[in-house]
Amino acid sequence: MSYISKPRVPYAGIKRNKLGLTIRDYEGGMSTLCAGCGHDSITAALVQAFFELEVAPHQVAKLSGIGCSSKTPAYFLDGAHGLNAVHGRMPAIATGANAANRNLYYVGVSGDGDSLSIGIGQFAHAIRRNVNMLYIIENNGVYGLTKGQFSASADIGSTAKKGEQNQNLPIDPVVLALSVGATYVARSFSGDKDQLIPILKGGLMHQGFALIDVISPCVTFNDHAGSTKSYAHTREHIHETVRSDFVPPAEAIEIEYQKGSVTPVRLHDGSHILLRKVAPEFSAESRSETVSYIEKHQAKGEIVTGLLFLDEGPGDLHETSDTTEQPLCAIEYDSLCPGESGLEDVYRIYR
Amino acid sequence: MSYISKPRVPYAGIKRNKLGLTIRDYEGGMSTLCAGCGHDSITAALVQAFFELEVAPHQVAKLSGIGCSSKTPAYFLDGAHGLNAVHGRMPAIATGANAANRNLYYVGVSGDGDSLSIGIGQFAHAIRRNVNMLYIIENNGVYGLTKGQFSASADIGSTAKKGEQNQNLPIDPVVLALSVGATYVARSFSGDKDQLIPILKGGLMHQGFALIDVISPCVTFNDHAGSTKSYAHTREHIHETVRSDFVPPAEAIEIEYQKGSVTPVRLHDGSHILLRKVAPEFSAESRSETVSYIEKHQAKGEIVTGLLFLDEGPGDLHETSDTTEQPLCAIEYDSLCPGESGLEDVYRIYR
Amino acid sequence: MLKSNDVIANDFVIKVANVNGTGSSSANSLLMKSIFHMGVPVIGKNYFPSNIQGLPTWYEIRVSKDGYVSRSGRVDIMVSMNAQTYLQDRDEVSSGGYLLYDSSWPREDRLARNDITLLGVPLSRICNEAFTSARARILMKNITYVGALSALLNIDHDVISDQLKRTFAGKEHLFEANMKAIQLGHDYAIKNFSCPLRFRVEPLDYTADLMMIDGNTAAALGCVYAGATLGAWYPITPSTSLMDGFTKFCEKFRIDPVTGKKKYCIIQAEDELAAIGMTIGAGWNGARAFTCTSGPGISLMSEFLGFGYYAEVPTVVFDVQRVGPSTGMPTRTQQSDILSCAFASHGDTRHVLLFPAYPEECFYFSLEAFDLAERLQTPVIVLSDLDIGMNDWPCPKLTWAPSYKPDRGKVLDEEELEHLEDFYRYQDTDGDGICFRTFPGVHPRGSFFTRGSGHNQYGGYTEDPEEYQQVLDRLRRKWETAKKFVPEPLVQTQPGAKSAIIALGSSDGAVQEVLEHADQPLDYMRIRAFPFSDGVQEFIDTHERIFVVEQNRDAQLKTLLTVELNIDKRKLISVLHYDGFPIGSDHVLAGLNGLLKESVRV
Amino acid sequence: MLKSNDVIANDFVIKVANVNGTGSSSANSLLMKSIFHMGVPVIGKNYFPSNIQGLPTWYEIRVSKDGYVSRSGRVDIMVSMNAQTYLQDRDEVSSGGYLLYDSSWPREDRLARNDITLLGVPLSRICNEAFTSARARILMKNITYVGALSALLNIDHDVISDQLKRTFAGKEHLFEANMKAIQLGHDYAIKNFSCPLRFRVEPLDYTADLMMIDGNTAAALGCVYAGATLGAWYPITPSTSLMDGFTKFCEKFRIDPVTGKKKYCIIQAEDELAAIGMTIGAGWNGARAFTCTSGPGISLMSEFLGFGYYAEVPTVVFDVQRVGPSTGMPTRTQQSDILSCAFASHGDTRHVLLFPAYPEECFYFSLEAFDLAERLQTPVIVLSDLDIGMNDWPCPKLTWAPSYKPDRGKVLDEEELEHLEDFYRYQDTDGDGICFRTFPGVHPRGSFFTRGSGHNQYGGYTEDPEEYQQVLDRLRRKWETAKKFVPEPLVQTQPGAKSAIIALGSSDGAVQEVLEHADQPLDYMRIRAFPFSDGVQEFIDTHERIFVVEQNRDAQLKTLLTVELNIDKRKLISVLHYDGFPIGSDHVLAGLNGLLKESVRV
Ligand SMILES: Cc1ncc(C[n+]2csc(CCOP(=O)(O)OP(=O)(O)O)c2C)c(N)n1
Ligand SMILES: Cc1ncc(C[n+]2csc(CCOP(=O)(O)OP(=O)(O)O)c2C)c(N)n1
Ligand code: SF4
Ligand code: SF4
Ligand SMILES: [Mg+2]
Ligand SMILES: [Mg+2]
Repeated sequence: MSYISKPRVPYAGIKRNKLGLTIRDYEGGMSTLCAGCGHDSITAALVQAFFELEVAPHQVAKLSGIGCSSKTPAYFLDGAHGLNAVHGRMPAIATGANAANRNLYYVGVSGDGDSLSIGIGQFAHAIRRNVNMLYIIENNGVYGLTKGQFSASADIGSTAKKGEQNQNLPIDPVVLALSVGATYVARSFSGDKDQLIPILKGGLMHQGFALIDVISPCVTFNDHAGSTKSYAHTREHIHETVRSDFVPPAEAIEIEYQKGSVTPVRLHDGSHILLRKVAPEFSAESRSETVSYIEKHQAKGEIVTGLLFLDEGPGDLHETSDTTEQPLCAIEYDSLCPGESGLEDVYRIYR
Repeated sequence: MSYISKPRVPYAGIKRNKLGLTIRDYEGGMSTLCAGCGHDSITAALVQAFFELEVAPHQVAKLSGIGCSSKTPAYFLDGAHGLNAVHGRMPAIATGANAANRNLYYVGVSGDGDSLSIGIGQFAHAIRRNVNMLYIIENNGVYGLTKGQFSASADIGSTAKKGEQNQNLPIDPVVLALSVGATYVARSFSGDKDQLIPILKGGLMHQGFALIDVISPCVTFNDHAGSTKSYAHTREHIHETVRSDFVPPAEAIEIEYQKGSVTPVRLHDGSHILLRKVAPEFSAESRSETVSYIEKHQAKGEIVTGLLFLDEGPGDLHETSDTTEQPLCAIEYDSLCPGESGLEDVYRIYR
Repeated sequence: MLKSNDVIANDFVIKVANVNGTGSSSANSLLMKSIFHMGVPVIGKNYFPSNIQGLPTWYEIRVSKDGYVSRSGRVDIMVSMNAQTYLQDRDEVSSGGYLLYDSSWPREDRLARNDITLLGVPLSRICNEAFTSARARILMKNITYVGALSALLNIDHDVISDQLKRTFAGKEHLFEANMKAIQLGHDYAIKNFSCPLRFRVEPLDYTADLMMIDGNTAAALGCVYAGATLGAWYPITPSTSLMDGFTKFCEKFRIDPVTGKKKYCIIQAEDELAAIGMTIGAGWNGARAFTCTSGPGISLMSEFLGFGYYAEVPTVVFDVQRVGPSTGMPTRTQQSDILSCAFASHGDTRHVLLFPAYPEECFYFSLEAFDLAERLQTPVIVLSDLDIGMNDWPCPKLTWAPSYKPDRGKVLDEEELEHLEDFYRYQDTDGDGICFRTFPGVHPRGSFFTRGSGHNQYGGYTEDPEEYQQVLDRLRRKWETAKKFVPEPLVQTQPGAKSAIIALGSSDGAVQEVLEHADQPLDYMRIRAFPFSDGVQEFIDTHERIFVVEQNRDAQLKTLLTVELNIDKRKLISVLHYDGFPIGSDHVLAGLNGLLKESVRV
Repeated sequence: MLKSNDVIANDFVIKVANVNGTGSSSANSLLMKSIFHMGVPVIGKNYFPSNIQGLPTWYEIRVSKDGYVSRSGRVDIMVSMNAQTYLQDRDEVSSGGYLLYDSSWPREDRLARNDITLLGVPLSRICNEAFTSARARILMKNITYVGALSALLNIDHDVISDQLKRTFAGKEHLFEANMKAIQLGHDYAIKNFSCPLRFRVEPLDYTADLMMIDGNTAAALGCVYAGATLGAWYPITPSTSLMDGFTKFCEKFRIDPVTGKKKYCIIQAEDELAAIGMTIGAGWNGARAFTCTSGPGISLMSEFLGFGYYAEVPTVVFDVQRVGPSTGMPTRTQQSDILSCAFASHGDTRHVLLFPAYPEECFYFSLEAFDLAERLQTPVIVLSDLDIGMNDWPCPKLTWAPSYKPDRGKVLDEEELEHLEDFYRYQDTDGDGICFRTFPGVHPRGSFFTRGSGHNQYGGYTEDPEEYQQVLDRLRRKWETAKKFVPEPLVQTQPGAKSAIIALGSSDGAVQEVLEHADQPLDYMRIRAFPFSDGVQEFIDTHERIFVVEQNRDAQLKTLLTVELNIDKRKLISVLHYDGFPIGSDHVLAGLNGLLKESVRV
């Protein structure tokens, strides 16, 4: 469980960053996720990103909702404060926390269920306020922790999911985010460290809300008919009362490919997804341009990845609220309290 | 109040529709909204639309949330069942009601606060399910009933609202709806009967979710600095404790203009909005095309009106759920209950 | 009944019936304030509709040299400006009273009643002759009836003009127009009626050092003085004016003189779930944060309230109660959220509640709420209501102890963490059930994980039965500790009293008046917080019969007393009022005399 | 303590400790089902983590010829398959018991305890030799320990193979593989231990006409039989399997034979607020609809629950309780939502609750819930819990009265409306507090407006105090009526009993066992609904001391009894259990003997 953290014995000569910290100092508790879960790969990428950014762990606030994905803040940056909110409500926590202390780094980890169903309202409005944070959706198209119901997001990699569930056009967090004013919008794949780490770092540095939709396969509930590792298949091999009680041993998926190119990725269920990495020269002039770019490739069955939209223009929550440079939580009481004279003024007004 | 309904004395020779009903039969209780409120104009358009469609009032279910706009279902179709839900939760009521009885017409009336803030999640997901209903947002850019706070929607007609409030990119219900899969998307202006009535009728006939964003000025809380009728102005003319206690006498705004043309509309606060009516030949191939069309004209300060996107393809809630033609609420019990033999089967399975 | 010729000075009720949206409230508060500035205690209660324009609205001014603040059940002078409600307004006038109406059009016939006196003033005609713009004609009608009343009630002309001067400082033309309307009304009354009436105002000096303020404004001021820096909310009547007040005071007191930047942040959230999420996030991060709402908001906040309780994050919620259930009557008052607030959220969850009774207490309880929330590391809900929150009450000048420092509770700072062996968030080191907490960013050793799921005293995730129960039992211990910290009940005694009254919040005013007129000696305890401090049990034990006065249908205060204390509920008799108007002293008296059916409620 | 050589037939506890995600539950239920099919009463309880793979999970099988269904506090045979929990599992074995472990690697040293017997079976080695695929090796280890136990406990070989035949009907190869594993385990045990152990199974015929079913499945079946056509929900443990069950049964029973279309609709909502909104919308429109959830969902539904109460729209909510507060322990059991459900939502709101105690009652109470909801025109909440809902209980064959017709309550149909003078939605024509309603689309005269804001008996919007209060008082009258309709409590008496036990829901099993072993005669009343029918007051009045047994920290049932009834709470003594595991008979006994600190809770 998350409080069993691993021994921290840095071997001699292990790489240290400016702060004199090793990568181990950015790790967290032992993951309790399924072997091969995409979420763990994202956790690893976050560890690497923070290490490379040379951020002091205790200067970071880790926030999440509820779900397998939302468990992950316990698995990185043990030295940071963490908060597991209630399901779908992390954006509000992040907004309030950020309002109180503008000096910390905020990283929110959520899932497609957490952000696109119960949490879609808070998600949209946190974007609209341009809260300065890195917001990761670990997108697996299912509700992992509650055992595999479909989520509102794209059925990642599903070739066989042409059933009922798919007749509702899925909600693409990237398109949704663009429609409500997101200022940093990216998509990547859990197994693509080369692409993911820079995007994470960019998001942490962005002065505003940075949404990163990370396709993160669920090894356990990728339940597609015809899939050799589907749990329908598993079920017929074991006693019928076992609903997904058996999790086949699996390995995390890792990939590498070039900007501008397209690569097929084989998921645990044997199905494939096509990932297209935006060309280096790609830069969307407008939100609608990005949307049509995504639409165009979607038509070809390709999921576009990379940094898809960036607008450093709009100010973040603090700029629009015109708050002091000094974090609100750090202002000493005496300069907050109007004291006796204040009550004199009040008396005069309401007399 | 809504239950004081007007006398129904049709003068001799008043026009009757196929059902032998006069327009009076489509009216409702006396409006308690402010004189000149745009919402009342929309109510009138709805009355006309239903009369012309020759729908029997009791075949309609009128649903709404909470707000001035949400009060209006009490002001039309007295002969229809109505339901005022809690704030922002009408879409769920509509979804359940529609699931229970697919044979009625459903008209939901909401406000920009009701649908884009507290209700944005239900709004998005009702669209995604393509619930067969007419969904009207009476969009005034403010919370009318709670006295004029800004809403998340565009600050309609505000030239002077370049203050803080506006630095958050406003949420455009049309763009949002497109991003989550709406199949009938239109925008109009409360005072433009010629455009509004056909759009309402089209929405009622559409087999799925029809969103109509109707710009509907709030005569009372159009609070713009520099505006001659703003309440800031009003306030300085009366005793300071009066927060918006005084509502200046006002007239509803009416306009007429041609398809493809642009017309400026003067709002109660003296400010203007530019409305562009989509050209007759306009038909968006794709969602993103519509979005860029809107974006393009927005850049010129124009608000595009008309039927902006239509896709009759996707099935509605019942098609995707594959339910019986017969409304669920009308299926007789005997054909729902598996009876004794059913329990025999169950016993065999769980023995 | 009063003989119709006794002079009654400084003890009567004026009620004005208007149409909302016609600008009357400015005139009505001018009337109220003028009497107040003659040194005579007043209170004004506004009964307005959940609507913006065109529906009936009333303003009731109680002039009471004894300083009573509740409704009395009487209406001595009715100003009837709303045709929709003429008859109902006429019927409400107490026998021997007066009815002033706009006689521009004849309607004696409709308004006549043989035991009251009609006072017709052609307000519309007067204003149409005297003013030109449509707006002025509508607005000045209101000022004109104030003028007429000034003559009828003997209100000091100079005081009125002082009031108007203040209001329209720098707007000479508006001052003139208003004074003109006053004069016209005044002169018409002098000419046509024998002024003053037997109900009249005579100068006193009872209002020195008092101000007239509403509870929401006072509570907002308390938030400023408590050092709150984040207000997150979603608009809802009748709590909106609390955040409006906070905004106003922050703009006045919280702008950095050097940079011009704001030392506060106010966020209009997308809904109540988000609003309390924001205040919890801020509280977790070390800032004092609050939200204000009303019943429906409490229902929506209940999941997060449970999180705050279990994860032990301080936050402050103001519930300005209105009439339930559901949307209910948004512009009417009730005390019916007591139970839902006490037990908000599923599981074994319970919350600390404060019950202010009037604006002054709203101010001080705001401070108390933040201190308790941080000391107890839990959400604290302040239950005010529409009557306290939105009406103007006489309030003693607020005083400030410069020595006051916020009680942040058990927080480890950088220094302490530096020297600490190791830190465990949920370890109860001294048995009071309260543990030390730390803020993010302060010190590497302070880091811990906050969660609403099962956790052990080390802050680790757990599903272990003992570890889980250990934390839950400690929370219960903390609840016991809370009893020592919350504001004590206030007790008033009368010699030889065997029976007593228990009440809370805005029911206090009516009880205070009754205590002096009941036909038996009565002790009185006003509950000011939940959980109940030990004094409450004691008080109940030492009385034979206890009337529990509250403004809800289901005897919610009595319910909490019964549940939490070791008492025999059978000696508690309910006096309930829940029609949406503030409870009046007449109603409480009826309750004491067993004239109310609700009192049978078990 | 037992002498170590007594034979103990059909009365012992087996507990299997596994790692979740390793496919053990199939093996465990095979074991349980096999004993069951030998005619010996069993119950299996699954203690699993809120996690998908790699954390500890336990399965406890109580073999009880007396048919006891609660935990006993004993573990006679522990099967220890999880290295993470070896020591804790070993320590849990009752003195004189056995511990079976995988001896593929030597670990006697770690597991040794002088008062228990170790049974080492080299499960991994056996399976690695016998099977090739990685999956098979993992899965078959579980089947192999079942094989070993079959020898050790004397479980009928044919029964096991029948079970496997059933499971793998048409999958010969899988059947073979499983039988092979059974055989391997069996033979190893025979060869290495003296089988059977003194704990053993001997054939009986006590399980004829019983089935093994979980409460969620039974409740879902009840929804089908009640004629529910809409299920709207948001996934949450432990309620998810209820909607899964409904789906399964609907696919079986509700497909139109002709068109192949569905005579039902299941909507996975975006959250709980939407889920209940949908069921209320459907109920308003004349369909029977329900949602299922757990604690957090109840908190989120509370605003709509208040709407349903005040607007009087029937709907059914299943709250399969888990451990709170907040997210708590999602895979553990508790009865701690009683208060939050009873008073869910702000204002004077209260809800009808049903408390099933086992799967059979879940089925019948589903029907009851829909009938009550429509008869009373209000939301009805069925409070089940994880223990009832997700564990396999012995359950008598369900019987059906073909005469059953749903009670739709007071609904006016087209015919009646046609002949009606005029229809007013909220008029109480016969004094029972229940009014007639109509469905949209039926008849023009039936139209009315449903709202959560103030309304009068005509269904009109109102802010008038009398009109408002008239409706609110009628709702209270309806509450009184409800007491006559809800299921009566069940009472069991013992000669000469002066003391008694009151319990509800899944606490029943432990109480039943205790009644037969307590050192004093005890009467027993099981509460089955809120509000309480008159019998409850009577029962309490006629006993001196009453132990209230419930699974929460704050004595929530006792709280409701104290609040609602005219009783002296001082004779109610709490026996509380809330660590997340189901309450055991040993705990109740301790409570009766005053050995629990919680009992002091007022
Ligand atoms: C209010 C509430 N409703 C439902 C749940 C149950 N629940 C826990 S996680 C989850 C969905 C998680 O899906 P996602 O966010 O995609 O995370 P994943 O497990 O797929 O990573 C749900 C429905 C809950 N914890 N709280
Ligand atoms: C849960 C809840 N929160 C807040 C409110 C208060 N409230 C009533 S209407 C409204 C906003 C209405 O704005 P909009 O939907 O734009 O309608 P409009 O009045 O502008 O037509 C609010 C916040 C409420 N009724 N319920
Ligand atoms: S269930 Fe899926 S999402 Fe959850 S931990 Fe396992 S693989 Fe990851
Ligand atoms: S306040 Fe605005 S929205 Fe509300 S009724 Fe008046 S004009 Fe219309
Ligand atoms: Mg997911
Ligand atoms: Mg609006």
